[in-house]
Amino acid sequence: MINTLTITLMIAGLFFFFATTVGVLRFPDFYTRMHAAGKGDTLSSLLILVGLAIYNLHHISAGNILVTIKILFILMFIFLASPTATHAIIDAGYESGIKPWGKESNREGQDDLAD
Amino acid sequence: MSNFFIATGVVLCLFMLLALYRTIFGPTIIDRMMGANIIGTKTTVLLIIIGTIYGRVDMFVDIALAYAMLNFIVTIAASRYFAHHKNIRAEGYGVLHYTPTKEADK
Amino acid sequence: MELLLAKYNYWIYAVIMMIGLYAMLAKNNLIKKIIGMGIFQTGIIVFYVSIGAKRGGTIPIIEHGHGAEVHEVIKALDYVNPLPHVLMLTAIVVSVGTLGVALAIALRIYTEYNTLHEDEILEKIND
Amino acid sequence: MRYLYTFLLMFGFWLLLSGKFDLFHLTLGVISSLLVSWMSSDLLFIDSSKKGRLIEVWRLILYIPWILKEILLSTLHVTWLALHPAMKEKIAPRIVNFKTRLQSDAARVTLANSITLTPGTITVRIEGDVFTVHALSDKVASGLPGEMEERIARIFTEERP
Amino acid sequence: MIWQIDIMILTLIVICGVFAISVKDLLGAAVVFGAYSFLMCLLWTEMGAVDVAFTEAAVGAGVSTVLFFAAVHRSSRQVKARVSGRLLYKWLGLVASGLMGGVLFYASTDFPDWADPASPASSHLSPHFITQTLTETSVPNIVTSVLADYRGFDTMFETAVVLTAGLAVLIILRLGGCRTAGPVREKSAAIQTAYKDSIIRFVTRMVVPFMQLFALYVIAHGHHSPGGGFQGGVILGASFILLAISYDLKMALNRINEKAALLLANTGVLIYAGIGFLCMLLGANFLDYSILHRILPATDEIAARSHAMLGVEIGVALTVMVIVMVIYNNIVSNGTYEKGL
Repeated sequence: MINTLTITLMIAGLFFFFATTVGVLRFPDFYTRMHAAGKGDTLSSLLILVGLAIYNLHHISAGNILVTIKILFILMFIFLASPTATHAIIDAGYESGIKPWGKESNREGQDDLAD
Repeated sequence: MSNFFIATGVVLCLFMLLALYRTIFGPTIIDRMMGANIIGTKTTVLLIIIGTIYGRVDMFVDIALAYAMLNFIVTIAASRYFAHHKNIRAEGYGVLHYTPTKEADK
Repeated sequence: MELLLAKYNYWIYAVIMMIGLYAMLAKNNLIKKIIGMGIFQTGIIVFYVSIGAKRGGTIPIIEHGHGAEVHEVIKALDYVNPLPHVLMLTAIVVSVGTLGVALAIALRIYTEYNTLHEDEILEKIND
Repeated sequence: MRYLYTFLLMFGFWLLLSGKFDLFHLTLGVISSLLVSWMSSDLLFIDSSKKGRLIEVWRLILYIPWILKEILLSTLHVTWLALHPAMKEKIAPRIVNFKTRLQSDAARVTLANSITLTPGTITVRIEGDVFTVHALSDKVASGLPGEMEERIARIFTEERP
Repeated sequence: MIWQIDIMILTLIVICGVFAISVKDLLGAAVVFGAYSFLMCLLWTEMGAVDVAFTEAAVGAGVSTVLFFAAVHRSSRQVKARVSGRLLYKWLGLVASGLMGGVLFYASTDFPDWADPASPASSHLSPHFITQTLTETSVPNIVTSVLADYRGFDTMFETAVVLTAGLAVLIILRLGGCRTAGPVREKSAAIQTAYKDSIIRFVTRMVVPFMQLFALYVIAHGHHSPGGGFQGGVILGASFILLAISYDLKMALNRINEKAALLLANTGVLIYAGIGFLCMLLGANFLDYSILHRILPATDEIAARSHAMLGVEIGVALTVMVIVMVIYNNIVSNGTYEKGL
């Protein structure tokens, strides 16, 4: 029972990680890529870590419950830090004056940034 | 069950390889930072998975927590760099190029 | 496959050290040289930690072990070798010290010569 | 007063982390919590006068399930976009500005992080009262700030203007 | 050891290493080097070296990347494309690294197989440490007991090396005239609300106390779980660095100014050496902690060793914390303490 739940959660997490990575590779500019990176990562970490936390409750004891709480604490930290990091990076990009990619605007100023 | 965790770990490593493409080939420095950030999140998860494979997660959660904290610091530091330089291109010496004062040399 | 498994770590540490040495010798930029130094250091650490690995060994923290009342027999084969870990742990912390000193020297050179490139620095010294 | 609050919070956190309840480790915990509350109690609680913080925290916990649901929707949306073959036709990225009525820092940060976590929107910056948000498509851009601001205003008991 | 993950990560590491030195943008190179450190941390965990992984997570992934950013911030970011006169160096580098690599590859045929339990390194000294640590010191974490007790002499001088590195950074950056404006004594840098980037500052304020408590926990529980003085010290220092990054340098300096910092660093080494000399005073060898049961209340010889190790770790943590801060503060402001990242 616990094993099935863990496997389901982790496979779902892996799927979202996959989508994140594909999104990061495919989206046209870094604003949109950040949408993929910021969101998929948070949810898939959540799924995988919750799966592991549940698996950890296989043998219920005081120590294991504490470890589960610690894993949940890591999750909380990720939920606080990950949007902030996303915001910080995208603010840096906005600060440097790069226009977001759009349908009407042509893509000048994007390609010549390669170093 | 252990085999499943190992398979998960290997798959996560493959995803890292894809994210590494962004880290290495950019095109902008922001993309690199994003790639590094993704690798960092995956590492946090992978640390706990390795702990589960060893069967001693209680020893690995501390590392993952420290890891998440320091990953955050790195991202903030990088973004502050741009708050000062306002330039994501590598050419030129940056806008706020630091010039040494004459009295500093004496 | 067996050969690959048995020697892969040693090959990779050699490759990492080659990368580091090449960067330290051939790169023009001082910060690149410092990155090469960091890579060289990690190559050595890979070697040491690989030596400490043990098939079937768990992490070097004794399970259920608190207080002297634990009388179960501890077998050395059950735990990986802790000695390389100790040596490398201090080495990593010292490496942040050396990194700091190296970056400080690079900054000092930058204040003096206004460049981080070796050829320009050499030119300015010879002038 | 804020020293006491910080100390209690830190000691609770220590108990969670430590998991060893013998006298020796508890003493170490008390010493560490005292040290931290001496070093940085001015960081956690700036306005120590404010009442009702516990209620805010409780309502914030009640807010979590809703935001989790939103995150799930958001990720499904972005996943669908990322895997769509004609992705570039589907997205219409744009930058949206809107004014907020939230006053306190905590409320604003909660709003900003919630926006970042939900469908197709990322908070770029806060300047004065104005949020700058990058939105992935027109659909999500039109719905800002919407229900989320309502909920957060309720958590932090901010009156309507 | 988990060989599947081992092979994957080693391959990733080589890719990362090659590109870290070939990216034509110093900031980008620093970011790639940061990713390289992330992978290293995974490699250590996978081989069971949890303490090394912890140190790498704190030092490699966190502090050294920030140091690179600081240095690039103070100097320039550009890498010159190609210089004609450097061809000689290129060939020299290729030949030298090729030679070294050839020798190392040749030597690798003589090494025992990876993860062989009967390899010479694992069969002489370490079985004693593994089997005796509980009965002799009552410390379950073997790495801590070897670090602070069996090889305590070594660790003391490592700490001294770290202190020396911090002082060297001070001397190098201040060389040739005093460019400091003296210790900063402004009270204006108290925390205010309503800054421009209030999100980062708010989150920083929430995170830093927990980070500091976590660091103290790591120091105190180094006996039972991975961690100890080095790791905890680095995380403590990193928490002050986070303050200095998201507010400004003066804010961090108001909390611990330079004079207090250096005093603390020296105190750290003194605590370590002092415990050693205390053992000598009581008639035992230098750093032979078991004699301390005479002055510590309610301890026998074994518990005395365990408690003395904690004292030693605290000394190490003080030094490392301060030195990490001093190195960051000086590099980011080029020795002037004026304006940070």
